[in-house]
Amino acid sequence: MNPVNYLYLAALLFSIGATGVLIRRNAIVVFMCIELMLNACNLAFVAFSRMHGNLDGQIIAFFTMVVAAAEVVVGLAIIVSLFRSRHSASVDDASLMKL
Amino acid sequence: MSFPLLTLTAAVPALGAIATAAVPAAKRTAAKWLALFFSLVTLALAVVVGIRFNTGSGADRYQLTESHSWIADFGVRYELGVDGIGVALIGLTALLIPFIIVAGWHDADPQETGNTRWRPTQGFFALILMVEAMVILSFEATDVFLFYILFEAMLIPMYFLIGGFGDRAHAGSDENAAAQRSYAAVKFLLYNLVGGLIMLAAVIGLYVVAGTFSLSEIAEMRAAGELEMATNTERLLFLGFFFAFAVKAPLWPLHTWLPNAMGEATAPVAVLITAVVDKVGTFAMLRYCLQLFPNASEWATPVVLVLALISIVYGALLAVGQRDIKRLVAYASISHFGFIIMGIFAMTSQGQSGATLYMVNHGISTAALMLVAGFLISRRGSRLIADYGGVQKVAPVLAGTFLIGSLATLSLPGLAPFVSEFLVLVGTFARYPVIGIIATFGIVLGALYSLVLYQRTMTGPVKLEVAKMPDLKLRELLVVGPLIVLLVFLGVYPKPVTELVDPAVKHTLSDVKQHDPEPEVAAK
Amino acid sequence: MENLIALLVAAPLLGAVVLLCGGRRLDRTGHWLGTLFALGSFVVGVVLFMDMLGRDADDRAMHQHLFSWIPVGGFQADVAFQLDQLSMTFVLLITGVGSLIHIYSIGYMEHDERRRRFFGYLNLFLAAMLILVIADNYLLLYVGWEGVGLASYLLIGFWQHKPSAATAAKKAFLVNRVGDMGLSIAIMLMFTTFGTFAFGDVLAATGETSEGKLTAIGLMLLLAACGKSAQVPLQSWLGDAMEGPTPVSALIHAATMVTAGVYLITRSGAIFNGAPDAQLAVVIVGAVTLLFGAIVGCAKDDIKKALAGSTMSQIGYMILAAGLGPIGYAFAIMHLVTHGFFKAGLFLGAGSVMHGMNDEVDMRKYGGLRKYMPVTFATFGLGYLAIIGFPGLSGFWSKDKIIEAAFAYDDGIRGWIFGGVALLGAGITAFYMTRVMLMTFFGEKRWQPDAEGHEPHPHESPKSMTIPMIVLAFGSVFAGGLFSLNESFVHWLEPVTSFEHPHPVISVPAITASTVVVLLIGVAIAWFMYGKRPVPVTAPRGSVLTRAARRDLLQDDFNHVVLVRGGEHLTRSLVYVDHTLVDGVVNGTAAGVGGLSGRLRKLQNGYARSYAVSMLGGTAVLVAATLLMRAV
Amino acid sequence: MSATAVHSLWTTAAEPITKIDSPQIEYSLIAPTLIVIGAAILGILVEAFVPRVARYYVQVFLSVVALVAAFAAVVALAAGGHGTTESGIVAMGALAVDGPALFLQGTILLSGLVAIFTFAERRLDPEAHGNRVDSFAAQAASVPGSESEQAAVRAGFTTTEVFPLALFAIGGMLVFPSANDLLTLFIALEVFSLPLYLMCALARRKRLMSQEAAVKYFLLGAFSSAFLLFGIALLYGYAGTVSYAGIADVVDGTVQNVNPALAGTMGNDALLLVGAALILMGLLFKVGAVPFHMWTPDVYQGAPTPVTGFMAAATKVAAFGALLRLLYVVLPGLRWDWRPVMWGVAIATMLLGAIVAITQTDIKRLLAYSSIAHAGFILAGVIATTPDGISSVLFYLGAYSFVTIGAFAVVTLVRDAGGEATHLSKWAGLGRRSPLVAAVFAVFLLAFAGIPLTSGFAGKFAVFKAAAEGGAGALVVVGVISSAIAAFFYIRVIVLMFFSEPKPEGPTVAVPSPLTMTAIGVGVAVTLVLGVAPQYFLDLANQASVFVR
Repeated sequence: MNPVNYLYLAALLFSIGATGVLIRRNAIVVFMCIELMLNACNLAFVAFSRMHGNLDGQIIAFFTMVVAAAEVVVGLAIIVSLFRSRHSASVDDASLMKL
Repeated sequence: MSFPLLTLTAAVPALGAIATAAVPAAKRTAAKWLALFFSLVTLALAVVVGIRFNTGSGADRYQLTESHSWIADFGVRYELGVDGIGVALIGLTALLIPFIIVAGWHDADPQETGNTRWRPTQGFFALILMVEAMVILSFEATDVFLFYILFEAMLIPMYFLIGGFGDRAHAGSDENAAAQRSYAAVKFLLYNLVGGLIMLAAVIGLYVVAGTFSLSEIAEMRAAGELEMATNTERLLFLGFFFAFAVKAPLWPLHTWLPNAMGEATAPVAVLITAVVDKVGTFAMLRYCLQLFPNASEWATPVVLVLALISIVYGALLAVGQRDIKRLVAYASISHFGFIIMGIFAMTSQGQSGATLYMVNHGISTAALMLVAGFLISRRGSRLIADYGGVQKVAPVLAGTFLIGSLATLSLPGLAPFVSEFLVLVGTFARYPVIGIIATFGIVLGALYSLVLYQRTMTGPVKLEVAKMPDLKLRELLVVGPLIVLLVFLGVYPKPVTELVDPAVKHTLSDVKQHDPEPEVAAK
Repeated sequence: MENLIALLVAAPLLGAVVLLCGGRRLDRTGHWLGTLFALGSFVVGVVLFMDMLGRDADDRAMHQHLFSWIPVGGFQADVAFQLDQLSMTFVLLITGVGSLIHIYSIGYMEHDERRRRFFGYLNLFLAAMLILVIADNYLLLYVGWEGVGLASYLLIGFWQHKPSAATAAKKAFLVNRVGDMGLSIAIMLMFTTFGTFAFGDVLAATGETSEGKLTAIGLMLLLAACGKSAQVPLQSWLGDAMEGPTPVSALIHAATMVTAGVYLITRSGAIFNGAPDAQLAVVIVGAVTLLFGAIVGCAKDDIKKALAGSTMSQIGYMILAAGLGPIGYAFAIMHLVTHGFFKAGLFLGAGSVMHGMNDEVDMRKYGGLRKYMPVTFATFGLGYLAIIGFPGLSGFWSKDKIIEAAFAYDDGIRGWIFGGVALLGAGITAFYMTRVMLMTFFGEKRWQPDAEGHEPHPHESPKSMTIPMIVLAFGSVFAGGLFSLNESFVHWLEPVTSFEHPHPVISVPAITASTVVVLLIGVAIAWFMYGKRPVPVTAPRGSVLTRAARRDLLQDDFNHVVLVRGGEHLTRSLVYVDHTLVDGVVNGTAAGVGGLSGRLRKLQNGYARSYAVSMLGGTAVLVAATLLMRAV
Repeated sequence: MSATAVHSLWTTAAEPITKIDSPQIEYSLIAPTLIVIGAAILGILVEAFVPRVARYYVQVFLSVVALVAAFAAVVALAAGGHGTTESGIVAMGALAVDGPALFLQGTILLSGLVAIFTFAERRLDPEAHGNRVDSFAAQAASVPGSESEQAAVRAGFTTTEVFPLALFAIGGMLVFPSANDLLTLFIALEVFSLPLYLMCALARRKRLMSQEAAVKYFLLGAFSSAFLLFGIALLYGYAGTVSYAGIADVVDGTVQNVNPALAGTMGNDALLLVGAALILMGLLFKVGAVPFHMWTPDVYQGAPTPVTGFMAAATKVAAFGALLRLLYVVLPGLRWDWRPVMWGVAIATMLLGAIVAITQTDIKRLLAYSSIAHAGFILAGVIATTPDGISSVLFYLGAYSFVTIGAFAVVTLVRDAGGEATHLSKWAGLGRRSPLVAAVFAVFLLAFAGIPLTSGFAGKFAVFKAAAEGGAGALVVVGVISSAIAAFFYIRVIVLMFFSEPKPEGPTVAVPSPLTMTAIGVGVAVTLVLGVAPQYFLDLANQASVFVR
């Protein structure tokens, strides 16, 4: 199967993730959308790695997973603290600062 | 490396500023005397500069030069040197500052007491000295970048002087006055800053073209023909420079900041603005615009002359229409700056010598008129002409000095301004008869606003509010007297200044490749 | 000897400085000092005069070079004096009459607490006037020219507490400034044409340039002369100038300053000789003014204003004469001198009358004063006879010559016109002067107690005032005859002004005769109007012409409407423009940026998701742009 | 049947494993980074094992020592010529040690050190229950206003974790500008971003805003890094490698032994262009360029002021460093594509930053927008694509970072009951109350405004000069105009401080400890020195203006 299709898939996933970031209010969901984008990137890496026949892409994918994990740690910490102090995880509620 | 006289002349007031600022709050009077002392030392040094300067025909263009590497990366050197014009203006600056300080002796005494941190008096005099230092150095600089830096930097102390120490005699409530004052200060700063920034672009452009900022190097390059500027480049750069100077000068229609600034500032600061700082603008036109961009200057001459003409007439007419004494003087100054700029761009030795002389004379005459006006205002506590009348009967000396100031402003023969104004007119007429003739109307309008001012304030029945007005005190006489003597002296014997200026003017004219038009009938 | 010339100026100048800077401590002695300095200058003048007489006609001119004033490139102005016969004539007139009037003022200003300053100003005037007449170049002349303007400004406005005085002073200075404009332009023209403006060089080189240039210079000089000498169209200030103390009117606005214009034109004779058109203009101005002044003089009830009108008209004669060229210059100056005597005398007389009448100036409130103040009457009378040109008195000699010269303008119609005008002027002069005479000294007394109820007690003035009047009266009687003895005056001036005998269109005796007839007619009419019938205390409405004449032939109203009002509107609108337009543009820009800022600020709405949108959009643009760049 | 035969039925012999040669790391050359990261890890251990009372002191000591040591290492490397002649690629091509890298690392370390001082400041807030407290939350985990929070305050807890966090961030920032392949770039980005996200949330006062800032920063940051990553993926896809040199070769078409796959992707410029654009976007987000700037005002306002100062200074330095390397090392062959785009970005950034700042009423937001405008100015230098461009940007970053930290340090001093009084109206008449503080702040503002004799002017002149020489005259003009606009609001603050009457219930100016004083003092000193005699540092920047490839 032509690896290019995987790229299309990756692009699709990435776009879905980005759209999700834009349209979803719940901070957690937004965050998951971002994770989805990261995974789309991973897919792209792997696909390219296969096309070029070298392992760099796959290794990068592993790195990305680690980074994503780290982001989860930090992100959840922040979001949860926000949730606890506001009793809402809506990103739109967090708009004290504007203009 | 000879003795750095020029650096010293600029350094003394700077040190004075620091010293004055350092005086503790309680020792207010000490600060005043300290400032006066330093300003006098500066004056002495300026005199030395004048003596050491050689006006002989074979003498160098720039003398007492100093040159040190500064920011090699920007092609910037710390280069000083003076020509006759510089000497004259340094003299003017150093001369006026002591009078300004004495005149403003009590202007900055703090109203609220107890606040030991707040030291307005010290600040006031320190700022004045700081301005003096920067102005003098800007007259000495022979490096475009160095000049630009000072040209910009001097705005800051001026800004604080205008905004921080407003005229106590204002119309309306305190907040209102504070608002007007900071409006004036901000207007002053923004106008000049915008001008300066546009100049910055041109300065960078100049570097891209010439690769150096040193006047001497640029002159050499031009002489060797290595400095080729595309016509449009030169014109753009010229405009960049000229714009900044025209704002500073100020030239119509960039003038509107001056009346606000002079109106809101205390009289001594107003003098500092118009008699000292603004001269940097006209000086720079003469030195930088003409010298760096001769062809563009020639190209721009017609427009500039017309603008100058408009300034002359327009400023005079608006002066007639003013209700505020200080604003009136401001518009009068705008008219006079029109004459100066016209003289510079007439491109004749009479015009340019006249213009330089005009800078000096206008400085002295405005100082005389404005400071007396300040004394008057401080007595009555109002700037409105309508609030005065019949002062001449109760305070004849004040009125007399005021009259002499007005007569100087309308450039009466026998007083200094006449010489310069006539030279400018002749110089302009010689090359541009029509413009010269129209400009001559300026002398009628000048008489109009000066005499109207005098009539409305000094003559007529004595107004109740001025009935108790005391005449000039000794301190005030000490300020005005010498200025008037100078006005008369320079009116009768301007030769020292003209001799000082002549060689420099010749150099400038040769920069722009111009010669005085020959008279139709060869004089025998 | 030459070195004395500077002393002429130095003495009164020193006097002015001392008196004005001396402060109150000089109040007691100030007037004596001032007079002393004036007399000193006069003495120097006389000494120089004697010396000058001692030499033969052609090397009488003396020069004194003090120092180089404004040396800039080709522009070389010196402070240097030149004393030739013409200047000398003026020096004597100025210092002589000046000294007399100083003496007169001692009495006249006795009760004024600012007398010291008055004398200071008078000295200042003398100094300036002397600079004017002995300068050896036009620029220095210009200094004197404006100097006398300043002095007259200060003296007209001497009673500054009176708004009318202050206004009159300002007006005088401004109108003069318009004239000065002409002078400065003339000097510029000279500089560009001849490269110099020293009398010697310019006047010698007139032959080498075009007539057009000379005409231009001439017209500019004429403009200057009009301003200083109150000639149409710049005459309006002279009437108001009478706000000044009477001695001032006598010295400055009758005898000396106002004649400076005549001096200027005579001095520049060489230029005018080369420019016939300019000369014609001069003659026309002179002719018009002499009628104008005369007519105005007929209608005024204010004695000083009436005399002012007459001054205007007499100077008209001089200007006319000066415009006639070599045939006229000498007579212009001669009339100037004689006029200096009798007009000064008349003014001093008027002053003396006012002095006795509580400063009343309205002639309708005089009447029959001759028995109260005989000396004044006598001297005034002699002056009167002199001015109307009564045969044998000064005025007759000088004016008659001018009329002859006027008829000699050319042997065509112009000669007739100008001659006729001059002749007519003589008649009108006789009329209005007789009117003044009658209304003041004849008829029955018409004065009533004023508001506070004290009736004026007319009385003769003190010696210090009468003596100068007597001296001037002598002058007015004999000067003319003296000058005309085998044309001594003409020959005296000839080296400077050159002289040709006029050839009038009709014979000289005929002219003389007709002059006499005309003046008799004038006197007669006046007698019928003001001598036989009693003079009404309140002025009758009078004919249109009379009313116009009372208002200076509406010329002031014109100025008021056109210049003053117009100017006010102009300045007011300009102030508005400056505020709204010039300033508005800048403030508008500032406001615009501010508004833009306010609007852009709204984008920062605080919602993280909209930020994300902008990021995404930005990215899209970035990508699109990059691809596009490659595409193009 | 033999065993082999049997074997061969269901097994096949794999190829003998070729041994992987272990990577060799030039530890001495990357010492600065290692020191800082190591100290950070130590810091975590300190949190774990050192008693609470001592932690603060240990942490401060540790971080200061680490940063000083790291800086010393940088200086040593520079002295060893690694900035110029000896510069090279290290750690298996992961990192570059060259002039720009060392210069920026030095800048980051110094500003980091100064920032640590402001972190450690404990005299500004009034003592809570007898404990000196800094500007960080007593216990970040506790809900604002809750019991537990008060308990934490009473117990005198402080979040000493900020120090190791800061060290991690600094470590990441050290790597960022010297990263020599895209993977390292990405990792470094995350390593310094994640701690910053956390630090934003740690404010002691106004915690809601602080947390909001953290969330916004985190979400948007993660969002952007996702784009960055995708861009990396595309570039990798295009060039088949993530090493800068490799990609550059492919872009320039000077690559050897092209295998068919590479040949296939090389032809596809879309991969290259889109990838490059996405990576650019990621970096522009970090430098706060329009239109990726919108996080800046909110985060700057919400974060604890010392953190804001640190972010504003160090992040910009690191991000611009990376941007420079990317554009000058990887994509020079592409400059005809990215220059116009960057032009647009620069212009938009300069103008928008200046214009929007005019109407700001909060001093921190004001400074945020001013930092946006400054990003625009620096971009003008970046676009020059000349050696002068590099050096001018380096110089500007050095000058700018200290002014920024100093300015924010001053902001921490002006306080009222509710903590820092950041609303402009509260600053009215400050010049009367405490002329010195006002004067210092005025100096910083004038430097921001680029008034001559301040470092701001020297920097601005440098970048504009570079831009003009690089043929971007128009940018200079726009820059000049926007600095004119910008001047307006800096002046406004000065007017407020000096020319308007002080309010009766105005804020007080706290007297700081030597720490903050040092921070401010350094700021002033650098501002004036770089303003009056910048030559030495310009030379430094010039020497450091050569990238290694």
